[in-house]
Amino acid sequence: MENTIAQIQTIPLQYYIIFCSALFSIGVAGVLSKRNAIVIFMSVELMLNSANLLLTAFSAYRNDPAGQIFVFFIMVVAAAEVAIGLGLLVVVYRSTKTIDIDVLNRLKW
Amino acid sequence: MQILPLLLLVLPLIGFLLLGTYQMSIPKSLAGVLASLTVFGNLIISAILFFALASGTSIIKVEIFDWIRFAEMSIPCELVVDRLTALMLLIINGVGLLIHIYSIGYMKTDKGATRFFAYLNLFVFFMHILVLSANYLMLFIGWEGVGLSSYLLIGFWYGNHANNDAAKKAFIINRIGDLGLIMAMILLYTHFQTLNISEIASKASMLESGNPLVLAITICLFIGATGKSAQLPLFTWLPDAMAGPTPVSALIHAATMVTAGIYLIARSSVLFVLSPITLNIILIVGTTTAILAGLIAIFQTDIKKILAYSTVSQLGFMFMAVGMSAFDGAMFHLFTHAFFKALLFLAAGSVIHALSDEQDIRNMGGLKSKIPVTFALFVIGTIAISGIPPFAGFFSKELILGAAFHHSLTMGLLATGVSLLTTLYMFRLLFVVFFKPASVAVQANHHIHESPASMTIPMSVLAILSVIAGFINIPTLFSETQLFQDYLQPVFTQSSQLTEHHLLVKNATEEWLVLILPLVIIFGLVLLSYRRFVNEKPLNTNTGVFKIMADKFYIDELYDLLIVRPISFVSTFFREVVDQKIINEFINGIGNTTLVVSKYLRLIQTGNAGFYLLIMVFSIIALLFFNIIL
Amino acid sequence: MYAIITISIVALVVLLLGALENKKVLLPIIYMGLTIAFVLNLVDWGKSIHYYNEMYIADNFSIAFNAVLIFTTILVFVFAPIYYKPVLRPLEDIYALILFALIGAMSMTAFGNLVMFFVGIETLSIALYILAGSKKFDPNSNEAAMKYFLTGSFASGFLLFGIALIYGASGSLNLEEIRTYVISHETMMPLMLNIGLLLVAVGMTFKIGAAPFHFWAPDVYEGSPTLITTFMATVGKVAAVAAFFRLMNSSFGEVQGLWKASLSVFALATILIGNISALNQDNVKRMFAYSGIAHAGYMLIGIIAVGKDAAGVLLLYSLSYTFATIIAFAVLILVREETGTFSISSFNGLSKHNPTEAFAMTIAMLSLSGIPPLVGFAAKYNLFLTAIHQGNLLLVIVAIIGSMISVYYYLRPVVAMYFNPPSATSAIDSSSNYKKQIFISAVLIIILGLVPGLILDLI
Amino acid sequence: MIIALLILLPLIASILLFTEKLGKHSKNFALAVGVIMLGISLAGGYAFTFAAQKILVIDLDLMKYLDLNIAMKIDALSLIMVVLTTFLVPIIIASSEKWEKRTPSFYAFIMLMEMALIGVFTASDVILFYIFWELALIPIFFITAFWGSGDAKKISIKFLIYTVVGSFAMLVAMLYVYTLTPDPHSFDFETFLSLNLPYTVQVPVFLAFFLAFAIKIPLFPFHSWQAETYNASPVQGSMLLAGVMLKMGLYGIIRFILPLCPLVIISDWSIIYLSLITFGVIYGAVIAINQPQLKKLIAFASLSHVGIIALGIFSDTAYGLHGSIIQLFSHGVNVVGFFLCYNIIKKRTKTDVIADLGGIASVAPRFATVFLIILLANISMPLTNSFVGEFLILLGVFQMNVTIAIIASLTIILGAVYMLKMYQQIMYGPKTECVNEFSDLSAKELLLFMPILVMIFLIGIYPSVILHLLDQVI
Repeated sequence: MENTIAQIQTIPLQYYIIFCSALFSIGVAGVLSKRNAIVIFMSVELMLNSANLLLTAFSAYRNDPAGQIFVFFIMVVAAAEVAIGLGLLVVVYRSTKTIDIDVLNRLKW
Repeated sequence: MQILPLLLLVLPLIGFLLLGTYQMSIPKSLAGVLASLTVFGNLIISAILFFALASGTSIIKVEIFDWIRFAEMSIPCELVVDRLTALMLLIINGVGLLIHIYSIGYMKTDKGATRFFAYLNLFVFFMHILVLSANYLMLFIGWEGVGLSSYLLIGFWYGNHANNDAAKKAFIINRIGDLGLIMAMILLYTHFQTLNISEIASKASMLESGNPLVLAITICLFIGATGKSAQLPLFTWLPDAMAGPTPVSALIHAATMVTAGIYLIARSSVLFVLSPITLNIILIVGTTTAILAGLIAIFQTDIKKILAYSTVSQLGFMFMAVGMSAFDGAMFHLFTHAFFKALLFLAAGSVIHALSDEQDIRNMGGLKSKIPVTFALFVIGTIAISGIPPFAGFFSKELILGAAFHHSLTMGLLATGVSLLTTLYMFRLLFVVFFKPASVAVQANHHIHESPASMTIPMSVLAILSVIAGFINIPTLFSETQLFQDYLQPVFTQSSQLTEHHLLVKNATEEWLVLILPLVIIFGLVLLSYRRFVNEKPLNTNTGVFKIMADKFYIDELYDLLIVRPISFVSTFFREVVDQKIINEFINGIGNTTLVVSKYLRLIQTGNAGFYLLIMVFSIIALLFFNIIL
Repeated sequence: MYAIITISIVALVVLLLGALENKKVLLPIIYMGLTIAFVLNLVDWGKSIHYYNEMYIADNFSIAFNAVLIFTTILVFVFAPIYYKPVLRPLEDIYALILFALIGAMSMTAFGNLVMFFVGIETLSIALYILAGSKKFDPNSNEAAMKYFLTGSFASGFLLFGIALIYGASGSLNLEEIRTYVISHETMMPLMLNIGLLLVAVGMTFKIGAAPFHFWAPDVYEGSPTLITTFMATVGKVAAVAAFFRLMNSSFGEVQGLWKASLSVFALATILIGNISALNQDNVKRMFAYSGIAHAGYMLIGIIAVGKDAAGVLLLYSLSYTFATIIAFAVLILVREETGTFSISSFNGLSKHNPTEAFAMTIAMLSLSGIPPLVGFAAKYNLFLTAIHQGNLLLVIVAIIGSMISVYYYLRPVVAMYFNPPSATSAIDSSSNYKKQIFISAVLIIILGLVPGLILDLI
Repeated sequence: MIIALLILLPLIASILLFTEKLGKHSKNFALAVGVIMLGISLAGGYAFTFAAQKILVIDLDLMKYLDLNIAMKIDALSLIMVVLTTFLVPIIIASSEKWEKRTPSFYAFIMLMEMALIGVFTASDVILFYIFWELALIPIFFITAFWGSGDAKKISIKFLIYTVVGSFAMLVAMLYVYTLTPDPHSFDFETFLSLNLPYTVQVPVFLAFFLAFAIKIPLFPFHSWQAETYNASPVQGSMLLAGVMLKMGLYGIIRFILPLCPLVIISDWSIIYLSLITFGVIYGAVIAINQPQLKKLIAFASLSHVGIIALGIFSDTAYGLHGSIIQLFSHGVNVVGFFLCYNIIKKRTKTDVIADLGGIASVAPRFATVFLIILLANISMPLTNSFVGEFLILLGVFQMNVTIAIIASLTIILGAVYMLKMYQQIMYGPKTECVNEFSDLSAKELLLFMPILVMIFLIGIYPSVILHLLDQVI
């Protein structure tokens, strides 16, 4: 364990932060650019995971397990979200026969 | 003695309340008697007061209660009787009583007689307040009150809108004058901290002559007086006011109310003598009014309107006197005028009565023999007003003419001219109505009859008064004592002390001239008009100067064009355009704008989830940008 | 803490009973369980107990808010049978989900650690995603759920990234420790913490439905089943506000400079957008959604004015908002039941046949628009006062302008009820049992309006 | 004690009436309560004049529970306003007829209104004042919207929003001033009024208060709700609005603007709002001249009259203030009398278009007399109540600004013009068709007019009734 942490710490923290931010931004860009609900879910997962990675990195740098414990919670939440999301998708698909989110505009104004 | 002034108010008030409240149940015959009784009571009281004052009592004061009192302001409800008041009381109640009695006959057939007498009593009540009050604010109560009674009486036959229009016009024009009086009171209070007339007089006499404050005050007072006493430019209501029953015209619009303006100025004589500019203005206004009204009178065809213009002219004459600081002259003419003008009106009323409400003199003529008593009385009135000795008008006019010649030759000639105009229109009236061959209408009318005794007796009394009233003030030329002037002398002591050259030291020649010159011309004019008017030929009023005069110098039309129409237009404009279109639309516009904004704002909510996400990201970027970068 | 445990057990029992097709006992058990939870919640009053390494803090603030949340949930359940009258199955899933959502909400008010914070939010949100779509065959419901889910999880991503950054900067997820760190670095705040804080604020702004992250709210409120909308608009919003306040108050209260300006702008925008958009809505349900947005704006003012005073004010405001909203939605449910539409005209002439409902609705509307002497006024008044004390005059002026605008749309149903002639279908079964509940809520609004001090000084 | 009664009695009565259990007796019940209220307020007046003043103060510090200080006090000004309210409310109630719908609630709203009005006039805590101020809106809104005619719904909403805009501005100002009170902050009148605000602060405070009051009174150009609302409202609503409610605004000016913003009032800028008000005075009078509808005519006449009162208050002289307070009372009495006349005409002829009426005097002389007296009181005839007030106001205004006094006093003429024009058209001339059936006042109706007439002459002849009271405070 000590070893792993030491190994992680050989890469400067900034790199992690920048990497995670990039990952997060890719996720955001994905959400914005795609109209396919599944791809959007995947992008959101990417955002969550970038946060996970960031938490882990901080946790490792500070020798504080709290961050990593949090990550477990987040993974549970993310799993639940995906489950719900896919379930909703199925329901929506059943009524609209498409998974394009632009079709969803019955409710407006 | 203290209770008497109060009684003066209470009696007519009771009369009014009784008659007014039980309008329906009091029989008409009783109403007249009741009303006359109250005035009779007042006459007795007035006489007592008059002689009490003559025999030494200087002034009677009654404070009834605190009317307005707070902080340092104190305006009590207070009555005061001095000689001026006593004189006015006599005129009001004397002429008033006669006219009340006359009205019993005149209004016998009218359904609303009870109401009529109630209003008359109301008028008497307010007139008493006017002359009895010790301060201007109380005076104003009477001032407005007589205006109100006048309004009610002019519009007495309210079924006809012409009468109502006349009443309304009278009230509104009077209000313009009232505004002047209010302004005067405000100025007075602001500078003297009191509205008590005698206190103001004594405080004002400390001021120097020509003080701009006094100028402003007197101008405002004079505006008030022009409204009530029908002077230029506010005289147009008086001829129209003839729409009321004739006794009203006699009492209110000839003998009493319209002279309130003179009374007001006489009361405030101290202020006026301190302001020579105002006196000159009064002089100019009085002269112009007298001449203008006299000219108009010549060409009128309505018997009452002629008398009305005559009244305006005579009032102008009195104002001329005032303008020359001859307050006693003005008061004396007011006094005599009350008798003969009331007589003339009543006689005219008798004529109208005889002809079943015919007022157009072109439809008269030849009445000399048909209603001889009325004719005789009318002649007396005409002679009196024309200033032919030894009738009353001669003495009072002489006093004013004397003052005028003393003032300047121009004024003297102008005053004489006014006096001559009187002769001209009065004799024209007399000749056309009584001497001219009977018109078709008169010939066809078989109901022409002399008026009942209840009408002729009061007229006769007035006629007697018109004959003899002048003798109480015989010109200095013939007598050492002038009863009238001496009686009023204490009232005007203060003001005469302030004018350097008031007491007229006349030389005999001048006075003879003033006496004789007009008389000669008068007789000439009488002859002239006899030749001119007894004949069939009516006046040619279709062209030239005559037409302008016959059309009353277009003053009514001018007012209509300059004031009435613009205000009416502005009223509609304000209502329809400014209020509805501009203000209301603007206010509604604020509300509607919000609604419109809302209408478009909700369109942002496109319903597209992708769009929502985009906005979120943009907002976050903006947020970070403003917080971190800036 | 024991309240949460009780509710969890009740939820599980409900699920179980539902599986056994035992319909009749479900609601009684829920009522009982919630009542017990309500009492248990109050047991810790005044003690300020920290549970599980300060994960859960039962202080007066959280207890008071949790009491509001539980009570509101009870009210929601009271109206559940009317709403679900035509449904024959036991509905255990929906009931259980509401209870789970409540658990999430309660954790949000009482968190002592960002982990608990996040977990609470997600518990609430995920339950709500499902609930929003619980009318499976209604395309509106589907769409609402989908939109809610998409935007909600997206916002959660930002929230989480923000938490991560805060953790990175301060080295802790514990509120107290973060606070210590923040205070000691007040002059030299690391950029990371600043960005993290803003991202968390964005996430929370989204959750309370304030501009510019409010777009989901009208659509989701409109599309969701009305009972769920009621729950969302009350419990969901109040919990988010409480959590937001708690986070700002306990960790970042001393560094207002970092976030106050941004949140002020958000609050201004929210109040104006919410109120103005509500003006032109004919759909009452959607109108209430915008009204909810506007109220989120007002509550943001309370959050901006952190401090002990603000907590009490916020509690009062939440109470006033919750009660009035519940009444409004309850009446809406009844009306919709009869007329089949949410249009404002469906309220026409309600006062004729259902004076009690009309009266309650009027009280609710007047309270929401802040007219004295109702609690809505007391709440707004104290809120503005607190804000003014802190020098936010501009904010208060805009808020007051917003209130002025709101009078207009809040009065529309009132006018319809009292002054419009009833339409043919608008008579409601006046034997409805819910008159009393609605009436009691209305009376509560009045009473609370008379004694707001009782609430204000609680915490 | 007296204040508590004055507040609680109408409240209880209103709740009782709202239950609609009283049925037919609602009117009599409301009337009885109204009369009792009048008795109580007169007792208050007696106590104020002759006894210890302690009973006229309530000071319940309920800060702890209500977050509010129930502080109420009756001083001379309050007393006058309270007496006016309690004097008019029974008349208003008595003048009403049975409605087609919800009669008991109508009276309940009137009672509620009475309570709110008394609350406004007696509150001595700023927030309490504000609460009552707003509370007074609700009943009048319902009265107008529910029992009104024509476009009542829309108009009452406009009215409501309009006035609410103003009062919110006032609320802001109140909160703002509150923050300026010395620590610990307080909403007490005394604290508020003893503040010596700097000029720069007084200006915005003035503007906010002025907006609120100007809308309520209403002063030009914030009057556009007035004529519409009067017109749409049932006549009792109009009476409440014109008789008492608009006095709230004037009362507010005396209570708040004068002591809080003295520097603004004496500043050179005051000419701006003074000119606006003065213009409004003339504007209202001029519009009234050609106004075809009687009720709107009353509205515009009222606009003109209250403008004068406002000028008197702003003149900041003892005369102006005293005069204004007399006028506050008189105008309430007169305008209600006017509306009573309107009510009679409207009830019998079913129209209020002036041109359709005519010749009523010939069939109803008693009514003609009563109407004339009320009309004369409205144009401030001497010996009627408004003369003294108007004279004092003009005196005060004159000492402040001569030009404004002269322009404002033109209403004396214009008032006569529009009133007489209207009166002539309605009462005189030949009878029109709709007047044929016109019956004169019944004894009962005459009785209704009696208190108004008595008040007109009482104040006119003996204004010291009010002036003496005021002398003790101002």
